[in-house]
Amino acid sequence: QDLMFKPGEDARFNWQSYDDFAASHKLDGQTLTIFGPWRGDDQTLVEHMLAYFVAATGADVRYSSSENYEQQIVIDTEAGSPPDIAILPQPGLIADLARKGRLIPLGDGPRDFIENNYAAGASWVKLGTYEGPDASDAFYAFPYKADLKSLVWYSPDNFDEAGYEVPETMEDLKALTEQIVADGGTPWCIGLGSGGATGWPATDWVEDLMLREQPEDVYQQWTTNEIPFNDPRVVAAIEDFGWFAKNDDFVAGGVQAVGATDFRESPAGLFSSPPKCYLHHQASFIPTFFPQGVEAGLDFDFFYFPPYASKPELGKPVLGAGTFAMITRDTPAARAFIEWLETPIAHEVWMAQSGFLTPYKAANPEAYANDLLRAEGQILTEATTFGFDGSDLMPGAIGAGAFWTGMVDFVGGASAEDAATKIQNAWQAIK
Amino acid sequence: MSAVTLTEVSKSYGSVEVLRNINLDIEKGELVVFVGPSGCGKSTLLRMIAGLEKISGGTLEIGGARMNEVPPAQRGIAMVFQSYALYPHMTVRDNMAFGMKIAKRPKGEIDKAVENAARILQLTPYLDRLPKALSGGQRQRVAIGRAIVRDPKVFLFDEPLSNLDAALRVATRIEIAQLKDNMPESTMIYVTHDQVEAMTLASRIVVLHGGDIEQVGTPLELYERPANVFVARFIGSPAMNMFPARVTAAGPDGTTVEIEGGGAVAVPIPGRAEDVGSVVKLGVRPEDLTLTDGPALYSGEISIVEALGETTLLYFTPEGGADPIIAKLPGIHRLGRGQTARLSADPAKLHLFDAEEKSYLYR
Amino acid sequence: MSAVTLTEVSKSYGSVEVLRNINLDIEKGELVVFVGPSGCGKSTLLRMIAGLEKISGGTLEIGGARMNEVPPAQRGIAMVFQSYALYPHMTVRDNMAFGMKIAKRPKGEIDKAVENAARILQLTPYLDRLPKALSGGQRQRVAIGRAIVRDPKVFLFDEPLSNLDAALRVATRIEIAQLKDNMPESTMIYVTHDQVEAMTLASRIVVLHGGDIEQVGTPLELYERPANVFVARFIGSPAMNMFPARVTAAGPDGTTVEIEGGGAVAVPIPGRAEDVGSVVKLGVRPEDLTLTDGPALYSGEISIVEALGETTLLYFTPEGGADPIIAKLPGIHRLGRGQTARLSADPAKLHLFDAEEKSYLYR
Amino acid sequence: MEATPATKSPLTLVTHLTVLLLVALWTLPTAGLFISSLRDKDQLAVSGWWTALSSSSQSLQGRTGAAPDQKEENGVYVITGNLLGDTAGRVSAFGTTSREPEAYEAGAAADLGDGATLTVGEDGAYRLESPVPFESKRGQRVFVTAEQPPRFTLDNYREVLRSEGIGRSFVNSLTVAVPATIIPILIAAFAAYALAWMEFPGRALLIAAVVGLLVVPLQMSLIPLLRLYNGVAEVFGVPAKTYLGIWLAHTGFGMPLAIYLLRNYMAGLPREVLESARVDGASDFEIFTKIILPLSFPALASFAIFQFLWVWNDLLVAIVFLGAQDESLVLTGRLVNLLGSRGGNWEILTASAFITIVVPLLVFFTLQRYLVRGLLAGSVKGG
Amino acid sequence: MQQLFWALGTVVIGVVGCAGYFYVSNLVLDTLLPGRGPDPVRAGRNINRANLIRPWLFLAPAILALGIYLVYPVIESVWLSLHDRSGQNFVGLSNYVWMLNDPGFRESMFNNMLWLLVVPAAATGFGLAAAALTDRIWWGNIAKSLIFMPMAISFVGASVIWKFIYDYRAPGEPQIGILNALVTWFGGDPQAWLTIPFWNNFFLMVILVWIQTGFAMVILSAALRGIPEETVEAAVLDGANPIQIFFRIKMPQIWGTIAVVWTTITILVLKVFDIVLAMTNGQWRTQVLANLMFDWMFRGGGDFGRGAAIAVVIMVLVIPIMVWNIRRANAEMKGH
Ligand SMILES: Nc1ncnc2c1ncn2[C@@H]1O[C@H](COP(=O)(O)OP(=O)(O)OP(=O)(O)O)[C@@H](O)[C@H]1O
Ligand SMILES: Nc1ncnc2c1ncn2[C@@H]1O[C@H](COP(=O)(O)OP(=O)(O)OP(=O)(O)O)[C@@H](O)[C@H]1O
Ligand SMILES: [Mg+2]
Ligand SMILES: [Mg+2]
Repeated sequence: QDLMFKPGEDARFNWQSYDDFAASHKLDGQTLTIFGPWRGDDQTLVEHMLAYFVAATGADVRYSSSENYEQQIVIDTEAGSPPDIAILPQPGLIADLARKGRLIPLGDGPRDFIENNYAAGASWVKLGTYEGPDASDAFYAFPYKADLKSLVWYSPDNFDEAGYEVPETMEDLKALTEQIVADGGTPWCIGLGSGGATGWPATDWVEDLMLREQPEDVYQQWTTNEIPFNDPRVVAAIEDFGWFAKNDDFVAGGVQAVGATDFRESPAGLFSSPPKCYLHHQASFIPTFFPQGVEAGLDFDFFYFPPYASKPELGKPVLGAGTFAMITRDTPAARAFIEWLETPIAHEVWMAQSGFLTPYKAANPEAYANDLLRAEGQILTEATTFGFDGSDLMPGAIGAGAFWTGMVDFVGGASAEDAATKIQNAWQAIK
Repeated sequence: MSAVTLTEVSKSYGSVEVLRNINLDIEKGELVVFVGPSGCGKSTLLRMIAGLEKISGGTLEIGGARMNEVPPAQRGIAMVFQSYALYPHMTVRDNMAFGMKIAKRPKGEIDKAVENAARILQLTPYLDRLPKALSGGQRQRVAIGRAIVRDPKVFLFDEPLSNLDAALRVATRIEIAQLKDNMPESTMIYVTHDQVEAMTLASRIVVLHGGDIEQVGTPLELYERPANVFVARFIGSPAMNMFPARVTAAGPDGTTVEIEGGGAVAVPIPGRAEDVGSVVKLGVRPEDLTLTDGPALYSGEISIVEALGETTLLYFTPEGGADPIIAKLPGIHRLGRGQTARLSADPAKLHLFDAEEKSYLYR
Repeated sequence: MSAVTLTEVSKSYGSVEVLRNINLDIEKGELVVFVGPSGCGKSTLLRMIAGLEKISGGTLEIGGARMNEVPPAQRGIAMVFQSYALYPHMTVRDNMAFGMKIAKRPKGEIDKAVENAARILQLTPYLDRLPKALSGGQRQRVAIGRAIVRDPKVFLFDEPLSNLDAALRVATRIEIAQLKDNMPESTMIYVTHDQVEAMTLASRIVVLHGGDIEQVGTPLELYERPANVFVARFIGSPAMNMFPARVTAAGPDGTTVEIEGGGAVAVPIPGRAEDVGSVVKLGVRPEDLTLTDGPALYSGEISIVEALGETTLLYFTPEGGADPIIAKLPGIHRLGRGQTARLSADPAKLHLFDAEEKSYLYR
Repeated sequence: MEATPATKSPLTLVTHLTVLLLVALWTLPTAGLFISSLRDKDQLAVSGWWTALSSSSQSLQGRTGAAPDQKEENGVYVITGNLLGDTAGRVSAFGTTSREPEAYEAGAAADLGDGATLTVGEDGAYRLESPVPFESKRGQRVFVTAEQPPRFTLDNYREVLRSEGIGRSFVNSLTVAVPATIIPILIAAFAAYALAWMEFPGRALLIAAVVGLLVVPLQMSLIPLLRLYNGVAEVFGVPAKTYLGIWLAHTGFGMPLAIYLLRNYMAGLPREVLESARVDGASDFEIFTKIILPLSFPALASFAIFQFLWVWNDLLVAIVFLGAQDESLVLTGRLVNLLGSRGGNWEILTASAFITIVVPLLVFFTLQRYLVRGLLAGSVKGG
Repeated sequence: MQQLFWALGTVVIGVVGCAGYFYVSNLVLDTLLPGRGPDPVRAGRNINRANLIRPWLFLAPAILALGIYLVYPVIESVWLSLHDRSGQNFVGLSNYVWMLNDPGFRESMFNNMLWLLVVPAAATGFGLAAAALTDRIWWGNIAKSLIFMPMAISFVGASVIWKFIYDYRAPGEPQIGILNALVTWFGGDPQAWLTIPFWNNFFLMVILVWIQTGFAMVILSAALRGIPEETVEAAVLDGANPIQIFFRIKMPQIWGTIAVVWTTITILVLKVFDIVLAMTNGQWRTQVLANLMFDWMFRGGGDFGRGAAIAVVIMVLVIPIMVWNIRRANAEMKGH
């Protein structure tokens, strides 16, 4: 495959790191199989990055993905035919694999690297550390590529027309919401539909609100069930989400539409005329699903999902997610690949395309393909707290099951208390 | 009024024409028997009357109304299929009752009709069996029972007795005759291979051959005055013997012929002057031949003797590989193979056919 | 050597016993005909010999070897099924050739055998048709052709001619007889309902009734010396007339009986002293009855007249609803319904049966 | 055989209507999918597919040119262009705010304040005039309500068909599907014959087992089987994921249904015909190949259709036993990979659904003629 | 091109290899125990012996395939169901105990029963109607193909189709789901169909019925065509109208096949999970056993023990169907 940017030609890239890596790693004739979550356009993006690894080392890299990649990786590792490298976005799943002994510890080198070179390095290390089969913790998962979730998308034109300002605090946001209703508009587009994963967008809401109402350690305790799911603090966050979502005037289409609308379709309301809504809470990937032809910065923009002014002690928390690379088969090529991920160039090449954020401080922000990405990157690096997507941290049965269902129930009419208790019971059952 | 009228009816399967311009008028109350060699189209004709087979050409009328397009059920007929066509999933009882149940007749009536038919056909012990647990003959009887129970205007029977034993066949035949007698209004069309059945049951017999009607007439007409060689040989068993001959004299009182390689015979059938010298066939039924010591119509060496008890059949093989000459003598004769026998016949029983195989009687 | 030997063979379907202790010895080269009422077990017996039906009890030997467990293909038999059993997806030609193809015979030989069989059975024009485009009779002929082509040691025919017309039936019957003559080694077992077929073809006839063998013998034996009333009435058509009678005198030279409601007759069949006074049946075949003006064996009012041409049948209905008395007179008689007729018979042709319906001849 | 010529009755009409209704109900969803596959993504999400067939009134947004595009004409600054772009349509109304998108009729001049005016013609051409130069780098947003004729595009298909490696995946799919259809049929047909017509102890038990195994969930089997494969592969030193492996897997998974359907059909064949062949000296093998197989065509064809379908549309088994690598990826896998990681791209989905459907439908059409009537006609008489 | 040849080669080898097994093994048997020969008794004995072996020869590949691909996993499942989530520690029946107390399981069980009642009946019924009716009209084959089409659509396609049908937009907005479009056209309020508890089960069932009708139709159509024409003719003469012929003559004769189709679809229903997974993933109370099992097996790392326990329950549910089928097969054999 051709290299996208000619080595040595563009000053945004750290070619030095590429050359150094190429000089020290020779993997001719070796094969590296990588199994990841990226398909479709994303697969092209990651393959552009991998091309540099191939060019540098001479290894034969085979990347594959699958619609049911979560299932696939379980099957492959269980059956004893894993890839060399697995890249997964769910810490819960990674924890399971680690406990079953399907992962190889990465060792201290990578851990220290993360600790020192990533923004909020300590929290990233925590996210990469899991309990192994022998019940002792080790660093298994190398974070690569982050997503930002604490974003609210809007149309600057619509704001201008109506004379709205970007809110700086949660109080302002709520006031804005009411203001829009008062002006005869509908403030929010919320869609929880996602086929088999229906409900997950609501979990992001709850987590974001959780981070804005409770200190980080409470958030952590929540994701590990050290405090029960139906703890009043959690219930309060859910109810706060309900403030936005369970009000027929606040959401486009009414509450009934929340559960039934696909998350991919719901932002379209921002761009209709007259606008069906003015605000949309969603992660950084969402512009992929915006109508064709809308332009970042011109037709849409985002602002940081603001914290409560009443709780200054919580700072500027950020909810995010990310993917982690793991060695599932210990080969020199796999080790080399982890080392490759430590080079800035491995990040910059993707940053220069789209949809990629990194907390790696050595990666040049100039490499971001556009201002939007750069701004997101900035939020990520400026965050005082980085909360990893809680549902991904919870065990699969909760984070990718009961929590989703509970949120759907909640939006469908159940009380926050009931929904939370149900989730807690489910959690109890898998202990 | 005619019960069934066929006008110029024909039938083709693709390019194969199996029936040609059939004209036939069946009166109400008649029992008409179709006979003819295997494959001559009897079943096809019956199926056309029933409405199971499209009529390629011509008109079919039942009770005076055109029926070509009327669905089978509306034609007021019942049919016994050559291949039985029993409902495999129903017991004998249900098979027979089906038509009446469909017609929503009261249960008591159905039961009575079924029991009655079963009694006639000796099926009572089998009423609750499925067809697959019946013998061939039993299945055929069920098929007949089905038709009897329905009590239609026109009965169509396609070889209904072919799988029955002689005793049962006679019994069933008589039952059918009585059925007919009891229902003088109902019309029956009957296909059979059995001479006796045809002769005893028929009010008229229709002889089919290769898709054409050869002759229509009462049994005795066909037996005594066959229209042509085909009918002559087809009716009567064994078939009529045919002697090639030449006309030597002809007049209104009779015709004299000279049998090839045999003597001259005077036949009391009128002839025409122009016949003299023409080649004809002289027909004699085996049963009309008798042993004689006097002048013989035919003499030859016996090639096979079949003793049937009641009668004895003598077979002679004429030279040139023609059909064997057969004589049927009453009683038991102790004659052996290889002996020579001399045969003569009553001149009144002789038949004459012209070169086109047409009978002199019908010219 | 016996070709086929049945020893105490029996067959049950579940609790229904359809054949009981059948003992039969068929010699090589024989043509044995099974007759019997519908459902008496003929087909079943044939299928057991063929190996298609398990033998519930007893032993079957073919060519001296026990065959109970030998599969059909190894028994050296060919069978014509009552229901044809043609291969629906094969042309007539392939249907007939199948057995030989399986036996891997050279193509030329197969072709010759098939063409030959087709010629005999008049199937040549249909060789390339599928069974569904054939008439009933044609299908049956294909089934026969299949057996002929295979040239087996033992032929099993289950009513092979029931769907053929009289002419073809005679022809095919003669073909089968000739087939038999040409293969004196081959044995044939033949089920039929047709008296004529049975009488003409059989070297021996086996009369089955309700699962038992009633009598085994040559056709003439069965006709002239039936062992019991069943055989007497079953063989011959119409059936033998039975007159209830009482023995008035008996001796080695003959027996005198008095017919119920009629006169006394001296029958030249030996009797025993103890018979005097016992109730018997006097049997007379319809064809042995003649019209008489002298002393009559029976006289009554004619209820039905059937003129068959060659013969005339007179039916009398005796009082008390017994079987009708039938007389079969040669030739054509112009007698009408309701007339009274007086019948007599040659004493030598009379049969006597005791109270158990056994013939006096076999006591 | 057209058996009953005379059955033309009102019922025939009812039959036609009922079938029409059934067909309509059954095709409607698919028709929707098909039409959707010919539309572009944005329309897909805003209007029903049935509206695609007629011209529709749509609300569109556009943006005028910005400062760099302006020209000076007679002292006024002018920006011109067309809001509808290349697409055909007729503008009926327009507006400059999202709250009042239909404020002005086509052709009217909208007052933008500061003396600036905007005129939008029926053809979508706009003219922006101002006595003072434009400064904003952002163009003016314009909302138009336009009557648009139906618009279809083959882009979705083009995109799917042009995607890299699709030809190879197609061949892979065929390589998987053809043997994975034929092998199980062969094996199952023999087994079905044995279960229908051969006598041996344990037959009833086996039939029961087959029924029971119909229910085994596929997902249950994957891990143990793959483990087995890996074990075998290790012993023989061959790769675990091979075509042979996936054929066998499909054979195994398809086996119970195949045996079940075929046995049921074969048991219904007329007994006498088989007996006749047996008397003719045919061995079981010959009876099977020469009599049973030809007579079972309808059943074989029906099962072939289903097995092919299942294999062709399968993704899970293919990925597990053949792998998700580029060179062995099957068509379904390739198409699914075209969809982004988050499963949007419905337009791709719809198009690829129709591309994959072609082969199974071809198979259905070819095999349908084996589902014939009267195969057994003329074989036996009696009921 | 080269790949094409390679593929063709593999295909041929695969198929020929399979056919070869039967041919060769049969040949070997025939050579070892010759069934033809001068001595019929000996040959007969050989044949009888061969007949003891031959069924197993015919069955061997099938039994092998069934054994490896289905029986072995079943045993594994049972074994796994007695273990914990990692599949390593024996836990006895605790997974089953958990199951009985799990509201999710009870809900799935209830929903599954609904599915079992509705889907096989509806699919078989529609299939039968389609098979019977299309046989009577000249455009029947076209109609059949169209009704069959849903079967041919890949599963992903099918789920998209139905999403478009059930799509919900708020009242007042243009509906892009045809169902809601119809409802609003008739003046009703649009509904989020998939979120209406209890009834949403039926909306999901519709999808499976839509797909499976083609299956039922094809199989039943083959069976209908096997009915002896003459019995139908006889019924026509008996005065039965087409409806009576269908219900009283044709249906009883294909009863066996109807049972087979019913059984097959019933079993499919027990296994179905993709529809539920894609449409709702069991939310809004639409969970079914198979999806529940799938959830436990693979989602978020997986709990093999519980997944397997649910699978075992699914298999147990089939036992009545099995028994019924054995009965039918036995009755059928007795008839022979
Ligand atoms: N499967 C079965 N179950 C029970 N009884 C049966 C079965 N098959 C045949 N029978 C009975 O066995 C008896 C003998 O049948 P078989 O077919 O041998 O009669 P057959 O002498 O050939 O009669 P036909 O001349 O009518 O063909 C019949 O009464 C029949 O009803
Ligand atoms: N579907 C068909 N296609 C072509 N020819 C056919 C078809 N059906 C029947 N025939 C031919 O039509 C002719 C008449 O058949 P039909 O069944 O009427 O004969 P039949 O007189 O009843 O004979 P049989 O006495 O043998 O039953 C036969 O020669 C037969 O081969
Ligand atoms: Mg006929
Ligand atoms: Mg019989």
